[in-house]
Amino acid sequence: MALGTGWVVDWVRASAEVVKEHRTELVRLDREIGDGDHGENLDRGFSAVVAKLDGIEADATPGAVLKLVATTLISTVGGASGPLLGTAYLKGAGAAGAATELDADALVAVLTAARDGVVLRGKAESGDKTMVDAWTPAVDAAAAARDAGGSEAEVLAAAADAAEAGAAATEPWVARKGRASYLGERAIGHRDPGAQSSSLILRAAADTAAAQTAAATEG
Amino acid sequence: MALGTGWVVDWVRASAEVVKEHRTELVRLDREIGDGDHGENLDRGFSAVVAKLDGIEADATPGAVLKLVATTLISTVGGASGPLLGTAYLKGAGAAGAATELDADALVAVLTAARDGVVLRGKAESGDKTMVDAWTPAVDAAAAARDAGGSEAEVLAAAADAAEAGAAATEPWVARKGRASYLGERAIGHRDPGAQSSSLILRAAADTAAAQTAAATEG
Amino acid sequence: MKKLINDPRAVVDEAVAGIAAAHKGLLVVQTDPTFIARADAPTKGKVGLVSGGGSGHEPLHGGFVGYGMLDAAVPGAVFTSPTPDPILAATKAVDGGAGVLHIVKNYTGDVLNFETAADLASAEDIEVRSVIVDDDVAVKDSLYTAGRRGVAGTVLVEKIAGAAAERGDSLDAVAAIAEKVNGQVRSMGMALTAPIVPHAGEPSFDIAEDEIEIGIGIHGEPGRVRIPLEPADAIVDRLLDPILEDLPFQSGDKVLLFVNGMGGTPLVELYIAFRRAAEVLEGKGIEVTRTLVGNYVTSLEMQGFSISVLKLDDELTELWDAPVQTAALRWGR
Amino acid sequence: MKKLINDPRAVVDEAVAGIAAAHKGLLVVQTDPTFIARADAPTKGKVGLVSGGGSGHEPLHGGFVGYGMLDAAVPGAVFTSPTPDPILAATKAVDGGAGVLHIVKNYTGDVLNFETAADLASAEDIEVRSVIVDDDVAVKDSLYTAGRRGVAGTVLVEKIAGAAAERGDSLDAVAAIAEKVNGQVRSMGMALTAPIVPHAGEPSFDIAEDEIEIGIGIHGEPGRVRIPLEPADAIVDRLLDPILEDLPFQSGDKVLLFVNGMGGTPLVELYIAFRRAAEVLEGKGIEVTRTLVGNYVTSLEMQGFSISVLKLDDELTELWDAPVQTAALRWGR
Ligand SMILES: Nc1ncnc2c1ncn2[C@@H]1O[C@H](COP(=O)(O)OP(=O)(O)O)[C@@H](O)[C@H]1O
Ligand SMILES: Nc1ncnc2c1ncn2[C@@H]1O[C@H](COP(=O)(O)OP(=O)(O)O)[C@@H](O)[C@H]1O
Ligand SMILES: [Mg+2]
Ligand SMILES: [Mg+2]
Ligand SMILES: [Mg+2]
Ligand SMILES: [Mg+2]
Repeated sequence: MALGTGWVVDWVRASAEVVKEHRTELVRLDREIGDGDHGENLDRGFSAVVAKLDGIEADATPGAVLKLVATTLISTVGGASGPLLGTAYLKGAGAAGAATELDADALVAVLTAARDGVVLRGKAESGDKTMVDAWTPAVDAAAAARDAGGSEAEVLAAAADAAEAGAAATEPWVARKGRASYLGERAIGHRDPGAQSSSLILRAAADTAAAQTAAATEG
Repeated sequence: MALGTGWVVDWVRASAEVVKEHRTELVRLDREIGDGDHGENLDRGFSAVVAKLDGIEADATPGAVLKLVATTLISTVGGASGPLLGTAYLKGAGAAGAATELDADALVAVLTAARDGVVLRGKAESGDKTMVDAWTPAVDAAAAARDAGGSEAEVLAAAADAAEAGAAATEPWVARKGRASYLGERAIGHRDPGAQSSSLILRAAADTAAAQTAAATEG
Repeated sequence: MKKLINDPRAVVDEAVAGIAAAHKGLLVVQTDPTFIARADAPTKGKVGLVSGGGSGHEPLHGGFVGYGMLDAAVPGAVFTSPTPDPILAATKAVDGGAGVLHIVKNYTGDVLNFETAADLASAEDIEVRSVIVDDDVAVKDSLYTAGRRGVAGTVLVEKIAGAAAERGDSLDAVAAIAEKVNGQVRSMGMALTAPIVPHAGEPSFDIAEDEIEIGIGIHGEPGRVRIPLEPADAIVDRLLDPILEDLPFQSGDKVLLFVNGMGGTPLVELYIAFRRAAEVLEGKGIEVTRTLVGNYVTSLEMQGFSISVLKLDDELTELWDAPVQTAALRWGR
Repeated sequence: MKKLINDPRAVVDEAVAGIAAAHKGLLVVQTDPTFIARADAPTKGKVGLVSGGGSGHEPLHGGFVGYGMLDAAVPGAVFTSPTPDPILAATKAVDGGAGVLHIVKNYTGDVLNFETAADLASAEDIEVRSVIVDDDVAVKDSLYTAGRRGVAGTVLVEKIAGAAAERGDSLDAVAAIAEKVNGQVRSMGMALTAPIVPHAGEPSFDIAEDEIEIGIGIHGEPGRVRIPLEPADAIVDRLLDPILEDLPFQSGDKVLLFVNGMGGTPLVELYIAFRRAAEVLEGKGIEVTRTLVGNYVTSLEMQGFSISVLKLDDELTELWDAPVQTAALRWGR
């Protein structure tokens, strides 16, 4: 089932909730190899986004909502993750265009554009121990699921699973971008906070899509 | 047995030793109701005194040695205890005058002058929770022992016992002079560091006098 | 967590209000978005200088706003780069028609947010140049890092570029001076304790009573190595060696020696470190002709310090000596 | 104990050597006995100002030696009054023929040692006057205490008396100004943590993670009361109330508001406190016309702060504004 603006709004709300719930964990991860603000940064940003959701026009497209998320994150998060995640949503919004519904192809395009946006701004490569290490496996898995004929919910579930694995995979690595790169070998054994938060957000996407699909099937 | 310059020198060396030995205890007492430097202050001062003892002339009088102690303490201790104890030795030296030996009367005069010097400079009364609360009972006990016909060593032993009791008696009091007075009721339950150090110094006087007397009796 | 604060989330707003109340006449504080500007900004025809970054490094940057130094400072959340909006607003507020220089410490977040603000300002026809400060020799500038960090040397860049702007240099010339200072200053820091970020409520790293961190940044990031506690002189040597090797500094050089406290170190200890650093430089024939000692680029209540050495020439010396009138650095006026 | 030092016993000597190295041209340091004097001392015909006290309060007093403030500062051991010898030597060194004013914080040790030095100086035909600073309202001045302590207000006395001396006032006049400032300034402080005296190696008092000391001095003495940790605003109110009642300060008064850090408190927190204090004064109709915020009278690495309020009139304001050029306070030159 193609996903509309209702899903995007649900996803954003679920993202805000999951970020708030994991705020302390993200702060702790960032304390270990960064500066201890990642959970606080995203919580501040997503809380601001949620506060703006009520103002959304009834006929807003998914792209318009994603753009609102982008500009709000950019203007409230700060730090490295603000511009990076903000750009992800901004480029995702661009890929969504004026469509009122996002099918599996569109979702893959949105995720790919989002990932490309992060790479464009942050210049990180896979294996640098950044959020890219959640996004790139997610994009690849989403595309594979789509190619295999998966539903929208299945595409997002594949993305979430891969992002989760990608975030976990960062643990043994040395970092080559972001603050953790200052630590050299001392970053080994710690999960990248940005990869972790991206995986949480993508899991929220999959969960809300699954819930919508279930509701539609029942209804 | 009247006590000569040899005893004064022994006493001063023993004072330096006992102060060094109790440095940490005096610092701790002063941390509790003052600023934590009393042991360090006296250790610095008496170490300087000991360094000067070797330079003493062969025919120096007890008074001359006491004066050397006074000026050295004044110029090396600082804080409240430096001028106060320094004045004690200075006035004590004055009372000793040009005498080459100190008998029981002379010892009482020296102790009295010393105590009066502390009171003159510091304006503390008995019960104010200061070193005066060691000195005044010591002077009184020394005079009583002398009046009872006690020997020099007995006079000093009486002074030391009374100083010790006097220092212990300060524990339940509120302080009315020195830093401890800033604490109000919070000084209750703590012994005054200056009273304690004075009692240690007077004990050193008694012990060295006893040792000299014993040596003289044997010899 | 024991702090003199009301609410961890209100720290920056309340501190900025305090800065405004304490330095009336020198500064004005704008809120929504928040930035600190010279009371007399913009200065017609003068290049505007804007810096900023996470809060918790005070007096950096707000304490350096004033005659002869910054025109505006943009404070982010504690240890978090500000977003583009207030940077843009500050840029617009201080543009006197001669363009605006952004002085940015080299952290991914700061660079990206200032970049966005600069793009937006250009779109509004304000000429913006950026200088990235990266003076920290603890971090290698390689493909394998986000590059050197900007640390205490930032103050020297801000002071000297500020003097150049004040004497009427063009935007290109002020940017060139700032680049020159950044090219000639090297820094390295250490920590005895970790700072506590208010919203985190716990020390940024755990460290034993007999350990120290060498090569730390100013955001509570752990350092490059952790070693047993050493005497001050040994620590100074450990920081100075890589600084001196890096430029490299040579016998005959004239330098500014800057010993910077991290916020929780008593001044008496900074002077002990300064003594040793001056002694070592002198021993190598490097002449200390200008000095700075104090808490200028801090990391909340962290105990520790950094050493910065800036190679001087006549021009930089003259600009350093030029009058400055800010909350935290003031002379000649 | 984690400190940036070499040897607990060498702290003062090494720090003083660092002060000398960092402020050449402004200061000279004499050793044996140790004191810090203006590079150009004595100033012929000018009243000399000498202050001093235990070390560990930096920048007090050495950081206030220079044009428009002190002529000499005499550092004792950490938290221990200096002995008479260096006070005498400093007094002789800065006597320009117009007499010397001793500015003494009211502690038994300081008073007695300065008293002895003054006696010795008089014996050498130097005219000496002494002013005892006792601005701390936490301690009642009664028969039952050693009297009020001298705390952060000392800086204000030194600055304003220094300006009076610089404009050529006589010894009596400078002493009168100093007395006047002392009579019109009231202070009170608090601590979140205790300092660690180097030779003691342990915190001066033990305090729990959720407790604070109210009414502390600057030597690590415990305060008058220990209470549970409170928000900054409540703490500020708790310090300000007794200050304002004491003089008393009244609606319509013009004042200098000074928020002083104890050494380990980040500036960001001092500004939060300043904000509240300014707000309260304003609410009472007391006008804050001059301000000072920073670590000026410290207690090693203690976290905490004090508030001082000085009632100003035109003369005091003018003297406060007069040029000063010291390591820690500088303007107008
Ligand atoms: N160059 C980069 N490219 C992609 N992601 C990055 C880059 N630099 C940092 N990140 C991500 O940002 C996260 C940190 O975000 P955050 O803590 O909010 O910002 P800051 O590092 O400024 O404190 C890191 O965990 C990492 O995933
Ligand atoms: N006015 C006074 N009269 C007598 N003794 C005093 C007076 N003030 C302080 N003392 C003594 O001095 C002791 C403290 O000495 P010390 O710690 O060396 O000096 P400071 O208080 O300057 O740190 C106190 O314990 C007390 O016995
Ligand atoms: Mg972070
Ligand atoms: Mg003491
Ligand atoms: Mg950050
Ligand atoms: Mg003392």
